[in-house]
Amino acid sequence: MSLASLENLSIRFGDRQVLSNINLRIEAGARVGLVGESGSGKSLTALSLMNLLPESAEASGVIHLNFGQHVKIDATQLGEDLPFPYRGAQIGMVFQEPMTALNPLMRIGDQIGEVLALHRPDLNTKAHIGQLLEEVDLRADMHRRYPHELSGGQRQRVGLAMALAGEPELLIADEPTSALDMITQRGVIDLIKRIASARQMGLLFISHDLGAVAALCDQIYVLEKGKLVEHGDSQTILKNPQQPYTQRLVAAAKPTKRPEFSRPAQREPLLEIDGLTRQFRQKRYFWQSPDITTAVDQVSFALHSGETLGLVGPSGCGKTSLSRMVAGLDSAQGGSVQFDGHRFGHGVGPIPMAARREISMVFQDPFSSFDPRMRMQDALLEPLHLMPELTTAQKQKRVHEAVQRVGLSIDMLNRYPHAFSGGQRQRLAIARAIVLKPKLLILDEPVSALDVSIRGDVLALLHDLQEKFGMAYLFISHDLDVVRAVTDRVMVMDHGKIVEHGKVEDVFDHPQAEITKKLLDARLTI
Amino acid sequence: DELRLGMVLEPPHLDPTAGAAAAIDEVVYANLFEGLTRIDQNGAVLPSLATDWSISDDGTRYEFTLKEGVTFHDGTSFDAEDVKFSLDRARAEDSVNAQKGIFAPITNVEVLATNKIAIEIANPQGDFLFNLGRGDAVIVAPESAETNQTNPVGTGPFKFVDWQQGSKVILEKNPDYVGDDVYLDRAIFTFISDPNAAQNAMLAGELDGFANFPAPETLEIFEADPRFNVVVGSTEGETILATNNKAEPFNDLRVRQAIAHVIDRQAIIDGAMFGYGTPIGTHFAPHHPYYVDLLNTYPHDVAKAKELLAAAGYESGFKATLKLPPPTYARRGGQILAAQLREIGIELELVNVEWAQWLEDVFTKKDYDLTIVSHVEPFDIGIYANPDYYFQYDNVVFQALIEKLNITNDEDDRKALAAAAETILADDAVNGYLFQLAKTGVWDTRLSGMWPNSPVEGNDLTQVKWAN
Amino acid sequence: MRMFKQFASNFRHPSFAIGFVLSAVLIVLALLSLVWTPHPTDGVNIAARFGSPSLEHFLGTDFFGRDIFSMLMAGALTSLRVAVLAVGIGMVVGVPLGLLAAGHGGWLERLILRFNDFVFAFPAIITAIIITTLFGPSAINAMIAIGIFNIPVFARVARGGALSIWTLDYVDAARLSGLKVWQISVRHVLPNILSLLIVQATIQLSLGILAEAGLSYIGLGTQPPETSLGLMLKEAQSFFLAYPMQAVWPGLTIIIFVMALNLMGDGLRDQMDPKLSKAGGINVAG
Amino acid sequence: MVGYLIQRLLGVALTLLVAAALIFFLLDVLPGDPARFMLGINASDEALNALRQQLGLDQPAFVRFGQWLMGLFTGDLGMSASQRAPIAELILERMQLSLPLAFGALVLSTLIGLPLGILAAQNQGKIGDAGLMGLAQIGIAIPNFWFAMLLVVVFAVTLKWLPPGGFVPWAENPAAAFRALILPTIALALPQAAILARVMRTSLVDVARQDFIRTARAKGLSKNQALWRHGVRNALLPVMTIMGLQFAFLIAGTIIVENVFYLPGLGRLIFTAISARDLFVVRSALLVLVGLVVIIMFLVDLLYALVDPRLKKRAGN
Ligand SMILES: Nc1ncnc2c1ncn2[C@@H]1O[C@H](COP(=O)(O)OP(=O)(O)OP(=O)(O)O)[C@@H](O)[C@H]1O
Ligand SMILES: Nc1ncnc2c1ncn2[C@@H]1O[C@H](COP(=O)(O)OP(=O)(O)OP(=O)(O)O)[C@@H](O)[C@H]1O
Ligand SMILES: [Mg+2]
Ligand SMILES: [Mg+2]
Ligand code: NI
Repeated sequence: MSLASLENLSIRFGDRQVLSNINLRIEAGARVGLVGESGSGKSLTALSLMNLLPESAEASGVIHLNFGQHVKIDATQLGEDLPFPYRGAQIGMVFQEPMTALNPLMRIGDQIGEVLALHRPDLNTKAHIGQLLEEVDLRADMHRRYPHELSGGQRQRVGLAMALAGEPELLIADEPTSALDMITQRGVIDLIKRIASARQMGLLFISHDLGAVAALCDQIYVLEKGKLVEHGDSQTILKNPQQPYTQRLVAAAKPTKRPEFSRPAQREPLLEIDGLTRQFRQKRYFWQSPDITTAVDQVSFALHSGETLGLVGPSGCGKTSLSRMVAGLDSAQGGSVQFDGHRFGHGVGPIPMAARREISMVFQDPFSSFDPRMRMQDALLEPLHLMPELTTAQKQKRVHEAVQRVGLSIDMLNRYPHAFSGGQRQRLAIARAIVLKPKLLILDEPVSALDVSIRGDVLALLHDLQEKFGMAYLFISHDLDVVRAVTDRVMVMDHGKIVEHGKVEDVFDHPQAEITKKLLDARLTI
Repeated sequence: DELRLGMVLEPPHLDPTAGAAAAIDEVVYANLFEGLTRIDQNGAVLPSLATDWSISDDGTRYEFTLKEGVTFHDGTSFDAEDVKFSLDRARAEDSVNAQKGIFAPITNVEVLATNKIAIEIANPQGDFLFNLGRGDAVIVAPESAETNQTNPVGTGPFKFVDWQQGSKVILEKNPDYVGDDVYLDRAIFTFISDPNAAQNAMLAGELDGFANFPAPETLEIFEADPRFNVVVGSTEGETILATNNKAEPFNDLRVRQAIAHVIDRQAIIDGAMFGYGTPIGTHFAPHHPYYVDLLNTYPHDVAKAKELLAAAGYESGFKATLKLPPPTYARRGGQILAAQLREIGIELELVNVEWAQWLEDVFTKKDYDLTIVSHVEPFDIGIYANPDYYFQYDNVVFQALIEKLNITNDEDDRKALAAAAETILADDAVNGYLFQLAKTGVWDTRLSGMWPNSPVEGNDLTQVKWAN
Repeated sequence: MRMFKQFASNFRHPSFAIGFVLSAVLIVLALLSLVWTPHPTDGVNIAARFGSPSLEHFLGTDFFGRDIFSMLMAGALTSLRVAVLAVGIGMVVGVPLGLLAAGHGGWLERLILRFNDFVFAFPAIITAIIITTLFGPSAINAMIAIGIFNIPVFARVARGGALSIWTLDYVDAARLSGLKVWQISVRHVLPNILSLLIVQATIQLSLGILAEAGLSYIGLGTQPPETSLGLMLKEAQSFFLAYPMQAVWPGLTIIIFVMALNLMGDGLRDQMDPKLSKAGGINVAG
Repeated sequence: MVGYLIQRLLGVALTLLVAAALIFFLLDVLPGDPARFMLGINASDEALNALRQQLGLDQPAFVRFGQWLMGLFTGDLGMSASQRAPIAELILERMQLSLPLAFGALVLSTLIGLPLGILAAQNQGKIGDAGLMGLAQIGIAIPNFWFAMLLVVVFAVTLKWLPPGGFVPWAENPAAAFRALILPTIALALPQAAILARVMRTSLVDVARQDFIRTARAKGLSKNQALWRHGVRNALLPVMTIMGLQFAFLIAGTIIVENVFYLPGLGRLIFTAISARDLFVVRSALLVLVGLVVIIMFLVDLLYALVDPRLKKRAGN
């Protein structure tokens, strides 16, 4: 008898069917992965096992639970009124957002103690709480801390400790690592794996990241738009995906290197950065000396036309800060930028208009990069402010060219942003970046927010554009596989400093710096 | 026995010899402080601290005999020196007495004995004894004169107990009073400015009465309530549409006459005062024996008014401002008046002003066209003889008449002179004469001895008592 | 078209629909009083006072014999005018301040925040007392006093909304396009916080009507012969026991007006992007 | 924490200083002569000048501002021009009414508003919620003076349970003083309670959607348990800010309600002083009101920092 299973589970919101006929079983001690794109219904599946579905959800089907004794639950009965003693006791759950999943006003020790008080009052002691904290690789004396005094990874460990406190037989983890950076993510996944096997728990692990699932689970279920498309042993599925959807997922998880193209040789670099420094100072009271975070510390590098330079590093190392200075969005506290005959930076002055039109940027989040109240047409025209010499018709023409370049049709331009999908928006963001025909394009995590299946297309588009226009790319990403696939050279950044710099193959194959090794180790490949 | 009496305004302080506010007198007059004479509820002069007096033949020297055995509430004794001190203080150069004019004619005050005093005045004065009976002329002691504002010490049948600022003043029977005993043991004056709150307080039984209830519109309720008596008396308040006789176009008699023709007094009394008030045709109190009925000098006649206005060159009317001080009679009356004057094309811009501003702009600077105000001084027709008074009415004939009146003692002559003066004012339509302000008292039916009229400002409680 | 559809979609929200219809009726009646009322409001007819409802005066007549319904129309107009202009003052001064604070940051932002706190310490009634002491009471004073209090309210909402907009990438994209801070504030920030401001404006409008009533009641607001709902209520208070309906009509009108505006504001708020609505909206009464 | 305190206290002091300057100089340019008003219309010029000198009106404005500021510290605010009593004493006397009234209303509105708001949030979308929020809508829309009047008519005039107004000093008869404040406090508190109930409901509904409530439920807490143990405290944070702001309105409300109940509070003091053109009293009393508001807002900030560990941290704990 399996620990828990779903039989023909369907969920509707009003007349919108979001899950249909899901069958899924979790054996005692088995580690089961559930993958699928955003919105495919992964979380709802997990929540139905916890009887925590939103009130407006209408479920049908059967849920079997077997903790010592077999219980059959009619899914239509799910809801607040259904007696459900398993939550926190036999079933523990960890949620995605470490930042918001803990009560900000309560010490973490007390939050863990609350579970014990509910389910294991005999164990509700400081010592036991300390033990739980240690089990998830935290120090026992951290129990007095408040959530905001912990890093994201630490918070996620607290969430795990809370889920474990009731000594559950089944642990559900809904994307517990997606909000964490690579290195931390790896740590948490290893921790879950270790604990699950040590405690002999059943595990339902939810992720959109095939790599993470592969690292952790022995069985995989694949969800597409509320339907189960494939399931089975993880090695089998990863090696030999049957369904086209699964195949796409697997393919996207292993980006392939694009072919080289010829570039005119040049001596003068397009961009030359010299000792660029950015500090954030936070002064609380006027008599205090300020807290200084050095986000970018004496960074120097050069970039030639037509070249792609990768920038990697752990979260918070200063990648975005650096790129914003290069784009002239932020002013530097030290050092300067030499770009295509213009100089700006500390002690030189702000970015000149002439340089501004040669540098563009594509942002990470396609949803926030367009003003929701502005038609695409106007949004794309906006950069052409920098070219007052063009007539309205010429500007229009430029916009149309750019849109066609990114593979979209001109008649879409009358729409507002909300009428586009994420992938389309990112294409439009790229279109906006190239209407000026810039010489340098800064790409800050341009594909991280996109579903894996779309990533490949956008990367291919970027590659094509570079080939046509010969732009230089400064490509920021935390995904080392992507970086390896698209860049020529790579810089590794840590604590504001460039710690390693070289041809991408050299750096990745023979890492020198400690952080590079860590980053490479943390990779979850399938 | 205790009496809880409501008042609209709280006195700024309690010294009647140092302030114009009527609220001061309404608490202390005749109760706490006494003068040489006192005024009874019909306006007659009676002995008080002076038991009797004699007047020289030429009318310039008064000799008073004082009551004996009287002490002030602080225990100090009362004698002629106190009288001399009080009168000299009131007429001194730096006096802050609000009615310095009363004392202006005094040339000398002389102590004849501890219980005898003589006062000499420059010219004979018909109303001198009356004036000595007013609140501004009460006798104070040198020991306490400076502190009377917060801790009044007088000779009256009640003494001061407590003043809860913003709320109430408490008086208590003076056991050492020489004279007729009063019936009440305590009197509490509670200050309620909001008419609605006043009404609620009465209905809820928190108060025994209001000597002058602030909202005539609510009297209907009290009249229907068997617990209360509504007593309508008269005051000395002539409510007039004061007119700036020097300002264009009011310097034209025909314009003033036109206004007089178009004023519908009864509508104003009904609309503003809910029927309480007596129409007047000149600046004189109807209850006064000298009063002449001049209501029909300019009868209500819109056509005539238009004619007069046209004759003055204002066929299509004109615009003017009407400044209105806070009392209801002014604010409501102003609206009604504006509607009436509109009939002949006079468009009034209503400007609401606070008293302080009224005093400054209208009274002092004479910067106004029209205003509505009640002149509450008794027998104050003499103000029209002052060309600098804010009416700016300058009539030599009238001035001579008043001069004569002031020095005339013979009752019949005085009456004739007053009648002539009244008629001149009515004919000249110096101001619009509207109505005599009524005193609308509301009090518990079991109370007796409350004054229905108020010939002087004050609430004389000496005769007030509860039935059984 | 899109605007209209968006607007129409609000009607699916019942409280918005009710609030909108009621407010619209009241506002139209108030505006109508500019050109027409069933009976003149400046006429005084003492003989006809306290008339009970009839075909001619369907809410009866007041203590001057004026038609109550006409008075309500005119009174609502004054109340509305005070409230609208007060909101206008608040928005015209407050919104730019808020945008400036969010866009500029640094010392300027701190200064504006200080200023906000400072003005918050002066409830409308205190400002009204000061202004009245200086210039005497009038509806304009009430309007200015309420308006001054509205300034920090709108500055706060605008800044809160603008701050959340400034973190978005499209603002950076606009900066890359060479737009200056004020251009971004006008082109991108303002349109995106507009719905937030409109919601706050409806709420402040309702509060303005209440505040005007309170100020008129203690004599700091509208003065006769002008009329406003608050003043009518005040004047009717002393007839309450004898003629209760005199106070009921203006009282009801105020309650309905305020509730209608509030319901409309709530409905709008519910329809809005929840992230934005949390940014700075405050709901305080005057 | 101490640093934060000092910073905020300096802010409060600065605010008060600016407020004092604003009030002083605004009222100083006022038209109207207190001396003439006090002495009445027949006063002579000499008497006027004498009084002006006595009141210090002949000194330059800056000197008088300085003196006034000093007076604020020493408690010597000078004499009331119209009432001839120390202003500080007048104000203190009125505070024995205004303070209990404002604070009483704050406490009462909290005691009523918060539980109702929580109740409504718990029943979100159900009949109870709709009913409570409908009531709250009415509560917010009723002009408070009108509500006060209805209370008087019902409970004082008709039922005679409570006095229709007036006040007895605490020292004289504490029970009567308390009784006198019941109706005014209710009149002030109920509309405020309606606002608080709404704010509390909105805030709690917001919090209920947050992840940590779901976490709490995953621990095995029921929906209501989770709301009570984790939701309410978090929801209180934004409510506290509103309560701080509301206090300003309670102060304003006392001025209005004092009128209905003829209570000798600060508002009445100010109005009498204004009609007497007694600006010395007006400015000091106004500053006291503003000071109260500023101090309450400061206390709310402080409380906020105490309740929210994130702020305590930021405050340099
Ligand atoms: N409370 C709700 N009301 C209406 N629709 C909902 C609700 N919760 C989820 N949905 C819809 O149900 C579908 C599945 O949601 P679910 O949260 O399970 O997706 P997911 O696979 O977990 O996605 P993600 O990777 O983004 O977390 C989505 O289309 C979502 O919009
Ligand atoms: N506006 C700011 N004020 C204060 N500190 C900041 C600010 N922006 C960034 N920082 C700090 O500077 C450091 C570098 O931040 P940055 O955003 O450049 O990192 P990143 O490498 O882009 O990280 P991620 O991979 O998470 O995007 C971090 O410690 C961050 O907290
Ligand atoms: Mg999910
Ligand atoms: Mg970044
Ligand atoms: Ni359209």
